[in-house]
Amino acid sequence: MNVIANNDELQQLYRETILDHARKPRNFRQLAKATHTAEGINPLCGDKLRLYLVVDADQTVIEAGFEGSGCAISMASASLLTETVPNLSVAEADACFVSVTGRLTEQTVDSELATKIDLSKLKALDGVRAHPSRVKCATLAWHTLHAALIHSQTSAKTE
Amino acid sequence: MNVIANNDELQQLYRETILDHARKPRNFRQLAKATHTAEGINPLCGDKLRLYLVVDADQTVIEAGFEGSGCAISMASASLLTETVPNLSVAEADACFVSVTGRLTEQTVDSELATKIDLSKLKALDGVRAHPSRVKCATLAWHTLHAALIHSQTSAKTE
Amino acid sequence: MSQPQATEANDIAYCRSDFPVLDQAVNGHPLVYLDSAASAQQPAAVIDAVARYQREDHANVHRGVHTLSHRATELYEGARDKLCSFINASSRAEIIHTSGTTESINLVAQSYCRPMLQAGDQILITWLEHHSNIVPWQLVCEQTGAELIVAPINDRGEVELDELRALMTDRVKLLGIGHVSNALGTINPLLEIIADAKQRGISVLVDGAQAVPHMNVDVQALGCDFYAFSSHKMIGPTGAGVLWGREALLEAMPPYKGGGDMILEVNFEHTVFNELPYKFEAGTPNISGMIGFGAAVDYLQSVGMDNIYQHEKALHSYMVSKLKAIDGLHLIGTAREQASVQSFRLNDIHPHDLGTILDHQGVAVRTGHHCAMPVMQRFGLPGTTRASLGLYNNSDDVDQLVVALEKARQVFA
Amino acid sequence: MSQPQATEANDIAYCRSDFPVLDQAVNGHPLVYLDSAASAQQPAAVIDAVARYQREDHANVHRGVHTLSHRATELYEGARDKLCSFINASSRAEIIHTSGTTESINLVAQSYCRPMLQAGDQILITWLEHHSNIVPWQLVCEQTGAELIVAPINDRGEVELDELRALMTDRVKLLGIGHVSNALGTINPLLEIIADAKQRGISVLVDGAQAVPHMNVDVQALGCDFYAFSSHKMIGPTGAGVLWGREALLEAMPPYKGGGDMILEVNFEHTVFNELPYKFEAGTPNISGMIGFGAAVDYLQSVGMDNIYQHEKALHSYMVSKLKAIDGLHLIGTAREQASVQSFRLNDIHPHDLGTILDHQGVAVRTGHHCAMPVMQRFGLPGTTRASLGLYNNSDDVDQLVVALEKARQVFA
Ligand SMILES: Cc1ncc(COP(=O)(O)O)c(C=O)c1O
Ligand SMILES: Cc1ncc(COP(=O)(O)O)c(C=O)c1O
Repeated sequence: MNVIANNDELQQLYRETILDHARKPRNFRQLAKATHTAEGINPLCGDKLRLYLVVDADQTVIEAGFEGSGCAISMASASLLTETVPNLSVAEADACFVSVTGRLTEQTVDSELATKIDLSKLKALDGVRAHPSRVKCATLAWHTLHAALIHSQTSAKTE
Repeated sequence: MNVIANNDELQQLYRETILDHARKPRNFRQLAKATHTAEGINPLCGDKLRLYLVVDADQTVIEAGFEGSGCAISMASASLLTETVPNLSVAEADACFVSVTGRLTEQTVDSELATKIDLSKLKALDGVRAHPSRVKCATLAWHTLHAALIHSQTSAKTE
Repeated sequence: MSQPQATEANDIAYCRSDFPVLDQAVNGHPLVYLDSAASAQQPAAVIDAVARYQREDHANVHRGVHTLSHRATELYEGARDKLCSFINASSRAEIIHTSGTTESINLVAQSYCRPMLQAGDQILITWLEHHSNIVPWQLVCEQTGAELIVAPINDRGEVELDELRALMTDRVKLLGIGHVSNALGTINPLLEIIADAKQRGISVLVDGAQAVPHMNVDVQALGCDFYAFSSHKMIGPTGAGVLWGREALLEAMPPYKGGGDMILEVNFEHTVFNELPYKFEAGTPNISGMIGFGAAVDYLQSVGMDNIYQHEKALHSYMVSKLKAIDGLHLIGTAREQASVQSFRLNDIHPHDLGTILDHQGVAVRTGHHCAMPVMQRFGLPGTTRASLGLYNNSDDVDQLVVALEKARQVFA
Repeated sequence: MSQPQATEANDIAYCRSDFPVLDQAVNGHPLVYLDSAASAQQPAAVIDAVARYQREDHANVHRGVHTLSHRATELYEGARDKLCSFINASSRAEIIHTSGTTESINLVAQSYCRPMLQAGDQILITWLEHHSNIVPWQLVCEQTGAELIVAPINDRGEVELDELRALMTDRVKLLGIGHVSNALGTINPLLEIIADAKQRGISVLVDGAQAVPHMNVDVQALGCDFYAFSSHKMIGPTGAGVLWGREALLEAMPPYKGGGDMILEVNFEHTVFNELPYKFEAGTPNISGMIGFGAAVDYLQSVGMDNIYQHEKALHSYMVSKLKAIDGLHLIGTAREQASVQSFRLNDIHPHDLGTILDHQGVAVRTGHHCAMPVMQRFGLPGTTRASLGLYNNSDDVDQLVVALEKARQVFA
C-alpha cells in the first residue's frame, strides 16, 4: 500500500468525535411538540435534514432533534448541534450559528453572546477548514437552525 | 503613399470590364413580359437583385433583365449574365450556371452543353477566385438564374 | 467473459502524455482523473488550436470581408464539416451549433415541441435520464398542458423495454432518451427502441452526451430525429455543443432565439429568417469553442473511435473485476451493455465522504446524484461514487483507485 | 473642440504589444485592425488564462468534491465576482452567465416578457438597435400578440427624445435600448431616458454590448432593470456574456432553460429550482470562456476604463478629422455624443468593394449592414464601411486607413 500523504489532514477531518456522531447521531427524531422547524438542503452532495426545536414561552430552546440523511460531516454537525442548543435562549442559539459558520469559513465574527457559550465540543468540526468543498456540509445544520429560528418558510441551503 | 503589394491582384479583381459593367449595368430593367423571375440575396453584403427572363415556347431565352443593388462584382456579374443567356436554350442557360459557379469556386465541372457556349466574356470575373470572400458576389446572379429557370418560388442566396 | 488483463487495457494509453492536465500531483499524489463523464480533459492539440486561433486568426465570423474574418469563418465552418462527418449527418445544414447538450435539448423542447403540443399530449422519457433530458420537458409540459411520462428501469439499471413499448401510445409526441446513462453507464438498445417509436409515429430525441465521446455514432443509422451532445464531454472546450436534427424537421421549426446572423432581412414589418443551420444560431457564436471542438474531433479520429471503445471497454472490465474484489463494495449499475462508467457504494460510507478521502489520495471521482436524481431515488440512495474512464486512462489509474478505496475502508472501519 | 494631436491618442498604446494577433502582416501589409466593434482582440493575458486553466485546473464545476473541480469552481465563480464589481451590481446573484448579449436579451424576452405580455401591450425600441435587440422582441410579440413600436432617429443618428417620450404610454411594458450604437457609435443619454421610462412604470433593458468595453458602466447608477453584454466585444473569449438584472425581477421570473445545475431537486412530480444566479444557468457553463472573461476584466481594469475612454475618444476625434479631409467621403453617424465607432461612405463605392480594397492593404474594417438593417434603411444605404477602435489602436492605424482609402478612390476613379 502506498504512503498516504496528508494523512494527518484526513484524520483531522474524520476525528473520532465526528465518526461517532455520524454513526450514532444524537436526538435523531422528529419532535412532536416542535415549535420551530426548518429544512436544509445541500444540493452538492444531496445532504438533506429537517431540524425541530421546542422553544418555550421564555424564548428558551428546550429541546432539539433532527432527521435526514447526508455525509458524515453534515450528520455529525447536526448531531452536535442538537446537543449544543438546548437551554440556550433563542438569541444565544442564533449567536451559535453566527459563531460556528464564521469559524468554519474563517471569518472572524465577534459575538458577545457566543463567547459566553461553551462551544468547545464543536472544535471537532475544525478539520473541515482545510477542505473548502466540505465546509458547506458542516455548516448546513447551522444554517437550518438559523432558518428555523427566524421562522423561515423556505428551506435553507448551502450552495 | 506606401507601396501597394498585390496591386496586380486588385487590378485583376476590378478589371476595366467589371468596373464598366458595374457603372453602367446592361439590361437593368424589369421585363414586363417576363415568363421567369427570381430574387437573389447575398446577406453578407446586402446584394439583392431580381432577374427577369423571357422564355419562348421553344424553351429558348429571348431576353434577360435585372434590377437591384449590390457591390461592383455582383452588379457586373448580373449585367454580364444578361448579355450571355439570350438565344440560349433553357438547358444551355442552366449549363452556364453550372459552368460559371464551378469555375469560380475552382471545381472542375464538365458540361458538354457549356463547352459549346462562348463564355469568354465571363473571364472578366476570374479575378474573384483569389478573393474567396467575394466569390459569392460573383455567383449570386447565376444562382438566381438557376432559381428562375427551375421556377423556384424561394429566393436564391449565396451564404 | 474472460477477465481482461491489465496490459490489454493499455493499448492506446500512449496518448496519455498528450493531456497536460494529467501530469500533476494532487494532495501529494499523482493525479488519477476518473471524472471524464463530468468533463473530459483536453489534449494539447485542442488547447493549442484555441490559443493559436486567438493569437493569429480571431475576428467575428460570417459578416466580414477582411482576411481575419474570412479565416475565422473558414475555421469555424470547418468545425461544422468535421462534426457533420463525425456523426454521419447527411448535410451540414443539420449541424446546429449550440452551447451544449442542455441547450440542444431545450431548443427541441421549445422550437419543436412547444408549438405542437396540446393539452393531453405526452412526452415520454425514462428513469435513466440526466436532468437535462427531464427538466426541459417538464417546462414545456407545464407551458402546454402536456404530460411527462416515464418508463421504469430494472435493478441492473436497464430500461424495461416492454414497459417502454407499452407507453408508446398515440398520445406520445416525442421520446427523449439517453444513448448512454451518465449515472450508471447503461447503453440503451437504441436501434430497437427507435424503430419501435418511429413505427408508432413518435419523434425521437437522443441525448448522446455520454455516447459520442466513447463510440462510433451514426445518426442516420440510428434512425432518430434529433441527437444532442457536448464538446466538453469529448475532449473539446466548454460552451460548445451540437444539435443534430433532420433537415425537414429543422426547416419547419420556428427559430429558438432572435438576433444577428439568424436573419436574412430585418425590418419592423417583417423579418426573413436565414436558412439552416444559421436560423438557429443567433448572435456571435462560440467561435473559439467550436474551433477547439473541431480539433477534438480530429484528435478522436486520429486515435480511432473503435480503438477508444475497445480500450475503454477492456479497462472498464478490469475495473469492475477489481472493484468486485473489495470487501463491502456494491456496484450500482450492472447493465449487460455498459459503457466505461461505474457507480458504486462502499459499505455505508456516504459518497461525499468517500470522494474526499479519494481526493486526498489524488483520485478524482464524482460523488452525489450525478444530475440524475430519479436514478438515485430508484435505487434508494442519496448518491453514488462514480469512476468514469476516458481514452487517456490506464490500468494504473484503476489500481490507484482500488488502493484509495481500501484506505477509505480503514478510515471508516 | 480643438483638433487632437496624433500623439495624445497614443497615451495607452503601449498596451498594443500585449495583443499577439496585431503583430502580423495581412496581404503584405502590417495588420491594421479596425473591427473591434464586431469582435475585439484578446491580450496574451486572456489567451494564457484560458490555456492555463485547461492545462492545470479543468473539471466540471459546482458538483465535484475533488480538487480540480473545486479549483475550477473557484475560478469560474471568481469571474462572476469580478464582473459583479466591474459593472457595480449590488449582488453576485444578479450576474447571470449567458453565451452573449443575444442570449441575454432572449432570456429577458422569454422569461420576463413572455409570461406577462398581453395582446395589445407594447415593447418599445429605437431605430438604432442591433438585430439582437429587435428580433427577440419581434418573436415574443408574435407569441403573445403584443406590438413592437419603434422610436425614430434624426439625421445625425440620435434618438428623437421627444418622440421616444411620446411613445412611452401605459401600453408599453418594456423599453429595449442600446447604450451605444454599433452601427453609428451614438451614445444614448440613458440616464435621462431611463428616468423617464421608470417614471411611467416601464421596465428598461439596456443592450450594453458596445458600451461596457469602452467606458465605465454602473448599472445601479443607470437605474435600468436589465443590462446585457458580451465577453468577445471586451477583449474576452467568444461564447460568454452576462445578463445583469435586478434581483427581485430575476427572482420572480421562471427559468429560461431546464437542465443540470439550475435545479435543487428533480423528481417527476415536482422540481425545485435553484437560487439565483444558478436558476438561469442550466447545464455545464462555458467555464473556460468565463475564466477568460474574468481575465479580460482584470486587464481592462489594469489599464483603467477612464484611460481607455479618453484614449479612444481622442483617437476617434483624430480619425474623424482625417476622414473629413478625404474628397468624396461622407460620415454616417455624427451624433454629438459618439463612441469610437465611425461609419462612412466613399463616393458611390459599394462598401463591400471598399472593404476588399482596404483588406488588400492590411486594413480590416467591417462593411455592410452591421446587423442594424433599420439604420441602413433610415439612411437609404445598402450598408456602410465602419472603422471601430479599441484600446490597442493608435494614430498610425488611422493614418494607414486614410492611405488605403485614397488608394480605393483611385481604383474607382
Ligand atoms: C449593439 C450590439 N448589440 C448586440 C450585439 C450582439 O452581441 P453578440 O453577437 O455577442 O450576442 C452586438 C454585436 O454583435 C452589438 O454590437
Ligand atoms: C447524459 C447526459 N446528458 C446531458 C448532459 C448535459 O450536458 P451539458 O452539461 O454539457 O449541457 C450530461 C452531462 O452533464 C450528461 O451526462
